[in-house]
Amino acid sequence: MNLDPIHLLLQTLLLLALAPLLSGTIRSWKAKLQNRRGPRPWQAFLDIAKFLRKDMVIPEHASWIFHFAPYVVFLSALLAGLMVPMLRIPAPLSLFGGALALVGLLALGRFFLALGGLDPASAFGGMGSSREMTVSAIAEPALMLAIFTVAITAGSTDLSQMARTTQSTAFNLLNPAHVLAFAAIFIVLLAETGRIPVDNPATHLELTMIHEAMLLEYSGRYLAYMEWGASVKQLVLMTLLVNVFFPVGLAGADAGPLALAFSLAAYAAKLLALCAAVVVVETTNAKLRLFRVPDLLSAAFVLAALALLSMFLFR
Amino acid sequence: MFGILGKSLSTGIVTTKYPAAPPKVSIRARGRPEIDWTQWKDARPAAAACPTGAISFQDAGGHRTARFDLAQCIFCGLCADADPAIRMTNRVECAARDRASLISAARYKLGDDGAHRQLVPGPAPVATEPARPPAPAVSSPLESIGRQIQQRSRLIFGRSLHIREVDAGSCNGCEIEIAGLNSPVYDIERFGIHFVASPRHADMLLVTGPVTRNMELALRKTYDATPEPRCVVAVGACGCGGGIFGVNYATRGPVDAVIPVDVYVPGCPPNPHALLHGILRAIHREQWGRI
Amino acid sequence: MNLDRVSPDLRPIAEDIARRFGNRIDAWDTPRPNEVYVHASMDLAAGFCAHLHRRWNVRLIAVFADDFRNEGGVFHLYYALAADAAHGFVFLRAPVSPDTPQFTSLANAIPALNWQEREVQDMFGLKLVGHPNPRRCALHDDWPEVYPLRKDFGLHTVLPPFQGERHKFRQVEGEGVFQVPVGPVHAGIIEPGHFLFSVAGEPVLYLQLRMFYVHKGAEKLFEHLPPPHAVRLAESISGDSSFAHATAFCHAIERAANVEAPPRARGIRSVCLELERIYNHVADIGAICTDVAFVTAHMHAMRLKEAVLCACEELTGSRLLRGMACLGGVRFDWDAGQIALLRALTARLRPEFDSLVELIDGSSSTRDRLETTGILQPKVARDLGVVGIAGRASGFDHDLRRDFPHAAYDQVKISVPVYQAGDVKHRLQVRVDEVRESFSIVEQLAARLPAGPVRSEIGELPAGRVALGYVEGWRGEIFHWIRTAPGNRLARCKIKDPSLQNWPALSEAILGNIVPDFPVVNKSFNLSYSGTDR
Amino acid sequence: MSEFPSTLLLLALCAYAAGMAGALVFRRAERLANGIGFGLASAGGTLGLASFVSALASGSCATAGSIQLVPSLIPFVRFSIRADPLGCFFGMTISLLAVAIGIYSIGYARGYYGRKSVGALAALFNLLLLSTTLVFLADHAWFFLMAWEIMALSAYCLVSFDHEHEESRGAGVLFFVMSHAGTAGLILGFLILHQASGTWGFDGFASLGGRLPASLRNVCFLLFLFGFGVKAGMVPLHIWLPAAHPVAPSNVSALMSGVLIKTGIYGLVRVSFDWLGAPPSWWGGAVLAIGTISALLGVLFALMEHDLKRLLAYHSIENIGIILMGLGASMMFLHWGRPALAALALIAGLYHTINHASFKALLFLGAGAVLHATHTRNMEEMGGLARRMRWTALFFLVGAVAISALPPLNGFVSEWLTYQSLLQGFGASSSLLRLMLPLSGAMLALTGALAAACFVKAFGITFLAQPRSAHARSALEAPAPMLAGQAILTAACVFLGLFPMLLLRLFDPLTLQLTGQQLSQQLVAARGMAIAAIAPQGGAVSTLGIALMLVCLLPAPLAAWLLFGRRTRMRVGPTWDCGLRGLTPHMQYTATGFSKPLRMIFKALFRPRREVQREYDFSPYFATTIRFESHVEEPFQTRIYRPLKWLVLRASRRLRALQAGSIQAYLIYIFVTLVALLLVAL
Repeated sequence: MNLDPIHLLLQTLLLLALAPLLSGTIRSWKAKLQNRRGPRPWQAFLDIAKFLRKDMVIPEHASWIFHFAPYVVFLSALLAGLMVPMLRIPAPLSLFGGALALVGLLALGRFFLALGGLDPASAFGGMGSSREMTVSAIAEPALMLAIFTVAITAGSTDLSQMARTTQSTAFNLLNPAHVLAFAAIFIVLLAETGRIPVDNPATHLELTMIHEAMLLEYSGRYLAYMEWGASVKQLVLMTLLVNVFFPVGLAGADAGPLALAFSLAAYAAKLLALCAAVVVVETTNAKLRLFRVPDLLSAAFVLAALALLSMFLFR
Repeated sequence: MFGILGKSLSTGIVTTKYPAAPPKVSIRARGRPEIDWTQWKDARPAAAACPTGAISFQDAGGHRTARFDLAQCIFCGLCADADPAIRMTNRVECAARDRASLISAARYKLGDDGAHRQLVPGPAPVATEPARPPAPAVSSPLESIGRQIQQRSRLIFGRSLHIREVDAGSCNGCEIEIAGLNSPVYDIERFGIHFVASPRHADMLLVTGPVTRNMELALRKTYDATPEPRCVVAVGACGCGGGIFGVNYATRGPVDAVIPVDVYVPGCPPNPHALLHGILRAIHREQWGRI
Repeated sequence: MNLDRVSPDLRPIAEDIARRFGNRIDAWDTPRPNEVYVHASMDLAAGFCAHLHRRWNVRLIAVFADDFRNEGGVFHLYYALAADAAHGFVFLRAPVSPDTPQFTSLANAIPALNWQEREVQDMFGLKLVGHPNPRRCALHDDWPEVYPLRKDFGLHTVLPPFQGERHKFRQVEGEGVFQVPVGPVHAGIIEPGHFLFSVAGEPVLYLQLRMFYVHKGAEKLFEHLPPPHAVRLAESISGDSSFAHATAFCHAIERAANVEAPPRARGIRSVCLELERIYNHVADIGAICTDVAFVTAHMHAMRLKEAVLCACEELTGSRLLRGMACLGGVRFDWDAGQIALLRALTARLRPEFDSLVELIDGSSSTRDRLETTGILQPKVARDLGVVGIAGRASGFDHDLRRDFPHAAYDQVKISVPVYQAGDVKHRLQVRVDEVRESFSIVEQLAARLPAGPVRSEIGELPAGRVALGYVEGWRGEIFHWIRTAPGNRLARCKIKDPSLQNWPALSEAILGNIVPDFPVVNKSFNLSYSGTDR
Repeated sequence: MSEFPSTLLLLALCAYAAGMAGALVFRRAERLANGIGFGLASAGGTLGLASFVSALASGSCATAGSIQLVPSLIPFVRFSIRADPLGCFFGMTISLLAVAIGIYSIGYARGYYGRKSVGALAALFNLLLLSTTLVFLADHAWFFLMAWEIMALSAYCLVSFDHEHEESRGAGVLFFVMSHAGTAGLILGFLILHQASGTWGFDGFASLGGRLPASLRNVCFLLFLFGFGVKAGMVPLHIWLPAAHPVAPSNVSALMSGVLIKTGIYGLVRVSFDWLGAPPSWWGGAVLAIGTISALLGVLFALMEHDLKRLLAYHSIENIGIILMGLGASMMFLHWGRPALAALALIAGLYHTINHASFKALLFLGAGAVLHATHTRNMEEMGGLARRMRWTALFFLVGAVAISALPPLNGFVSEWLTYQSLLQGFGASSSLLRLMLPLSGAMLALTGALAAACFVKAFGITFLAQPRSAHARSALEAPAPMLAGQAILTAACVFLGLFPMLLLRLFDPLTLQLTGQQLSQQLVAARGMAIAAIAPQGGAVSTLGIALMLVCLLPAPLAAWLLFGRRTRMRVGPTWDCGLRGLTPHMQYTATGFSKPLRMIFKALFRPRREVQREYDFSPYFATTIRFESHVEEPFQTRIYRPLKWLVLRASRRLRALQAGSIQAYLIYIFVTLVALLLVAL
C-alpha cells in the first residue's frame, strides 16, 4: 500500500479548511437571496474556533457514548474524505476502501451521532435520532444504486478508478445513466446534509429539527467537532458528486504544481456551481412534511434505477 | 422558482449600515428623555406623571435628591408633557454595562413651596435605592466574575456569538423587536451572531421581562445550562429595572435580581438599533465601524 | 324594572329575560344602552346562559369574579354574554357569600369556561363545584395557598420560595407512549408556556398546555394605579396588541365616565388599530412561512413589517404604537405630512403585499405544508368558543368592528372573511384577507379624517361605576371590564384577551398531526401568552 | 485428514458427550453440574476450534477420509463422519461459539440455581452442541437425519426450558411442528437422491446433479430448499424463529441464532453446490430473491419489536437473507460459467455466516446479561444501563456496530464482499436476470441502513438515557464468566473485521471443493493489509487500515483543541429540560416511538392499526383517561399460517372420522392401500 504522506496531509488539511468555508458560502449566498448581507463565508470557522474555546456542560444522564460520539462523527467523516479524489487521482487512501467504505464510514458517523442524540435522555435528541435514521435509511439505497451505476461502468468501486473512467470517456458526461445517477445523488445530498426540503439547517424550532436536535445537548469542543464533522461530510458528498461525475481538471498521480493549481481552480469552480444549485433549491422550496420525505427519496431511488436500466438498454 | 429568485434579486440587499452609519430613527421617535438638570424647577409633577417610578426624588434636610433611572423608563413621554425641563429625544442607543450608570441624579436645595431652589454642584449620591441583594451564585463553581473572564469572553465572542433568548415574563413587545433583528433590515447574522435553540450552544442570554415567579426557576436553569464563559443582557424596561410591573407577588422584578447581568438595554421595547447596540456593546464591538 | 335605557336592538332579549326569569331576578342595572346587568343568584346561571344561547344565540364571553366584600360583604361572580346580532352585552351578576366561598361550574356544558372558572378559583379562593378538572390553573401547583385578587391580599406580598408540588400531567396509557415536554423556555424567540405532547412516535396523541408562566399580577396592579398610568400598564398586557389593549382600557374608562372620544381621535384610533393588525398579520404570514422553511417569503414579510413599524414610529413616536393611547382620545394629533405618509404607506405596501401573497400561493411546497394541517373543526371551535382569526377560519362569523362598532368603525365598510376549513392555510387566508381589508380601512379613514380635537377631558372617575370596554384587536375581541373605586382608582379591572379561550383549541387542532407540524399550527393561531397570563 | 486434527475432533466430540453425561450424573449438585457441563462444552469447543482451523489452514481437510464413530448394528445406517472443508468451516463456527457460550453459561446458569435443573440445561446444551457438530460432519444420510432430529429435539427441550411460561410452551410446539415439516422435506429429498445414486453415503451423492433428470433435480432442489429453509428461517418459513429464539435461555438463544439456523445454510450449500451441481439460473435467482426478501422483511419486523430478544431473532432472519444473497449470486455465477465470481459470492455468503454467528451470539449474550440484570426483555422498561453495565454495553455496542455492517468490523467485510460479487456479476451475463444483482445490492443497502436504525434503537433505548423502570435503575453488571464469554466473541468480531485476509486463506479448500477456484491470493492485496475485489482495479478495502487511520487522525481534533481550548473545562449539569423542574423517565424516546416513522413509511406492509380512546364523563373536552393502542401485522402470520392452521385443523377434524378405533376398519384401510399399491406397481 503506497501511502503518500504529503498528499495525505494536504488533503486532510484541505478537507478541514474547505468544509466550513463551503457551509459558510452556502449560508452567505442564501442570505444574499434573502435580501440581507448575511454572514461572511468564513464565519463557520469563527464559530468552530469559538466553540473550541468554550467550556462544556455535560448532561447528567449521559454515558461514555456521549463523549465518544463527537470523535467518531468527526473522524469518520474525515476518513471518508480521504478516500475521495479531491485534486488528484488517486485519492490518498484509495486502497483503504472505495465508494462502499465511504458510505459505510458516513453511516458509522451517523450511527454514533444518533446514539449521542439518545444518550442525554431528552425527547428532542431521540426525535432527531429517530428522524435521522429514518431519512438515512431510505436515502441509502438510492445513493448506493446511483453509485453502483457508475461503479459498474468503471468496473470498480474505487472512487479514483471511477473518476478515471469517467475522465477517459468524455462521452460519459452526457450519458443518460450518468445524468440520472447524478440527479439521484443530488437529492440524496440534500437529505444527507440536512438541507431544505428535508431538514432546515437554520431552524430554531426544536420540534421540527432533525440534525440539530441530536446536537442540542452538545456544547463547547464536542459541538465544534460535531459541526465540523457535519460540514466535512457535506464536502465529501459534494466532492463525490463533482469529482466522480465531472472529473474535469482532476490532476493525475504525477501531476506537477501547475496541474494541481488548475485542478484546485476547477474543483473550486465545480463546488461553487453545486453550492449555487443547493442555494437555489433551498431558497425556492419549503420544507417537506416529514412523511413526504420518503416520496422525494424514492424519486431519487427511481432515478437511480432508471440510470441502471438505461445502462442495460444502451450498452 | 424563477419568480421567487426574480423577486429576491430585484429587491436587492436592504440591510442597514448600522453601526457604521447612525441609526435610522424617526425624528418623532421617543428615545431617552433628557432632563435639563440646571433648569429643573420641580421634580414632583414629573415624578407623579411617571408611571414606572423612573423619575423619583427624596427630600431630606432641606435638600432634594432627584433621580432619573433610565433602566425603568418606558419612554412614554408623560414626564415631558408634565414638565418643560424634560425633553424627549430620539436617541435610542442607551445600553450600559452597569446598572448605576443608567441612573442620573442631582441634589437641589429645597424652597418653601417644595420647588427646587438651586442645584447643588457635585455628584449626587446615586445609590438611593436600597441595595438589591446580590444575585445568588448559580451552581457553577467556576463562575468568578473577574477580569479574566471578561477578557476571555472578549477574545472568544468578538467574531462569533450565539444567543439564547429567554422571555422571563415580558409582554412580548421586546420579543417582537428581538425577532426583528433577524429581519433582512437589521440582519444580525452579518455580525456572526445567531440565535440558537439550545442554551448549550449559547454564549449570551438575552433576557426580557420582569422575571415572574413562575419563570424564575426556568431562568436560573437556562443560565445554569449555558456553558462558560457566558454573558447576560437584560432587555427592556422590565428586564433592566422591573418596568411598570416592578416587584409584586408574581414577579421578582429586574433580571439582575435573579441572575447576574452584564449589559442593560433600556427601552419599552428597545428599538432594534438599541438592541444591536447593546449586544455589540456586550461583546465590545460597538465601536467597530466596519463589521 | 325599567328597560327604557336598553338599546332597541337589545330590548327584545331583555324583555325575554324579564319574562322568563323575572321572578328570580333581584335587580336590573343598565349603565349604558348596550350593557345590561342582571342581578340574580348563582343557581340561575346555568339556565340563564343556556336559554340565551338557545333562543338568541348569545354567547358567553367571560366569567370573572370581583371582591365586593368591602362594599357589599360578598364576592360577585359575573357572567358576561355577548349578543352579536343585537349589538349588546348582558351580564349576569351573582353574589357568592364569603362564608361558603364556592360556585357551580358550567364547564361541562360550556367547555370554553374551563380555564376561566379555574382562574376565579385560584385568584379568589372560590371553590369550584362540579368542574371536571378543578385543579390549579392560573397559579401553578407549587404556589402556596394565596388568593391574590382578594382585597386583603397585598400587591407587594413577598411569597416564600415555592416548595409546592410539581404539576401532575395526565398520562396517556399504552405501551411505548412517552411525553415530549416543550417549554417554558422555547427554542424560538417566543413567549414562555409549556406544551406537553403525549406521543408514541411522531403523531400527537394528546397535547396538554400549561400557561400562566408570565403571570405578572397585572389585574391586581391595575387596582393600585391611577387611570393615566394604568393605560401604560394596559399597553403591556400583550406587547403585540399594545394599542388595542390600551384602547380597550380607555374605552372602558370613557364609558364609565360617560365621555366619548372626539371623532378625530376615534378615526386615529381605528387607523392605529388597523396598523397594529397589519404589522402583526404580515409578521404572522412570514412566521408561518418560516415554520415551513420557506425563508424567502419570511424575509419579504419581515421587510414589509419593518416598513409598517417605521411608519408607526413616524406616526406615534413608538414602533409598537406605545404611548399613543390615552383616556378620552389619543395623545398625538397628526399633521398633513403624517397623513400623507400614511397614504403613501398603503399605496406602497399594497402591491408589495400582493406579491408576497403571490409568492406563497405560487409555492406548491408551501401550500402542501399548509393545507389540511392542524384542522380545527367548526363544531369544536363553537364548543370551545374560539374567537378571532382562528374562529373566522373555522366558520364563526363575528367581528366586533362590525357587530359592536367602536372607534370609527361605524364610518367604514367592513367585510369579514369567514371560512369553514379551519386548517392552517385558511387561518393564513383570513390574515391575508384582513390585511387587504385593513389597507382599505386605513385608506378610507385617511381620506376623511374629521377635523377637531383628539382628546376629551375626563375628570375624576365617580366611584362604584361598572363598564365594559371592547376592541377588536388583530387577534380577536379584547374586553376590559372595570369597576371604579373612590379616589380616581379602580376596584377591579378584568382583562379578557382572546387567547385565553383560544388556547385549548390548539390542543384539539393538533391531534393526529405530527409533532414537526406543531410549530406551524401554533403559529397559525399565534396566541398571546402574556395576554392569557397577565 | 491427518492424524492431529481428527484426534482433536474426536476429543472434542468426547468432551461434549462427557459434558452431557457429567451434567446428568451430578445434576443434584448444581455447582458441579454447571462447572462440568459448561466447562466441558467450552473445552470441547476449544478442541474443535483448534481441529477445524488447523484442518482448514493446512488444507488437509480436502482429503479427509471417513471415520466410523461407532459400529452400526442397523442395516442402511452408518455412523460415520467426514470433516471435509465445508463441514470443517461450519464446525469451526460452532466451536467458536461453544467456547464463548460455554464460559458465559457458567455465569448465566447461576441464575437458575434452586429454580431449575442446571444439570438438565447443561446436558441438553452439550447434546445440542454434539448433535449440531455431527450434522455438519455426518457422512451418511440416515446418520445425518438422526443427528438432525436429535438437534431438533434437544433444541425443543431447551426452547421449552422455561416451560412454566405459556409463551415458551407455544413457541416450543411451533418450533417442533415447523421443524418436522422441514424434516419431511429432507427425507423426501434424500429418498430421491438415494433412488438416483443407490446409496445413502454422502460420497455417493457428490456431483449427482448431472445424472438426474431436470424435473427431478428441480423437485429435489425445492424439497431441500424447503427443508433447510425452515431450519434457516428464511421468509416465509421463518415464523417459528422469532417465537422460539427469544423464549429459550439466552445462552441457548445465542447458540440457536448463531449456528442452529446455519445448519440450514450448510445443507443448502451441501445440496446445491456439492450434490446437485451446475444449477439452472433460476435456482440462483430464486435464492437471491428469497434472500433479498428475507433480509428486508427480517429487518423491518425487527424494527417493530420492543422485545430485545425478539428483535435479535428477527435480525437472524435478515442475516440469513444476506447469506442467501451470497449463495444465490454464487449459484447464478456458476450457471453463467464464472467460477471465480461464484467463489467470491460463496465466500461472501459463508464469511457472513461466521460473522453472523459471532455477532449475533454476542448480542444474544448481551441481551442475556441485560435480562439477567433487569428481569425483562421489554426494552421499554430498560434504559440507562450503559452507566450500570459498562462492559456489557461496550460488548453489545461492538456487536451492534458489527451487525449494522459498519466499518471496520466484520459485518462490513462480508457485506463488502457481497456487494463486490453483486456488482461484478452485472457484467457476467447479458441476461435480464443480471438487473437483479444491483437491485438486490440496493436492497442490501436498505437492509443495512435499516439495521443501523434498528440497532441505534436497540442500543440507545436499552443502554442509554434514563432508566425506565425500577429494575433498570437497580441493574448490576453481569458476573465475570458472562463478561468473559462476551469478551471472546467481541474479540472474534474485531478479529474477523480487521484481519479478513488471514481468514480468507481458510476458504481456499472450501471454494476449491465447491467451485474449483482458489481466491485468497487474488483477494488479499497491498501486502496483506487490504482485501481487494478480484477484478483488476476493482477496488479494495482495508478495515485494518480504516481502524488504524481512525486512530491516526485523532490528533486532528486534539490539535484543534490544544490550539484553541486548552483551558476549557467540563461540568455536569441537568439535561436541558426547557426550564422545567427536571425530566422524568417518561420524557424520553421509547422503542415504539423511535421506529414509528418507519412504521408509517412502510405502512403498506405492517398495516398498523392505532387507536386513541378518550374516556370522559360529560364533555369530550375533559378526558378522564386516554388510552393508546397500536398493533402491527405480521403478514405471513395472518395471511398464510393462520388460514393454513385453520385448514389443517378442519381437515384433521374430518379425518378423525376415519379413526373409528375398530380393527375391522383398519384392516380395510390396509387392504385398500395394498390394492392401490399393486395397481400403481402394475
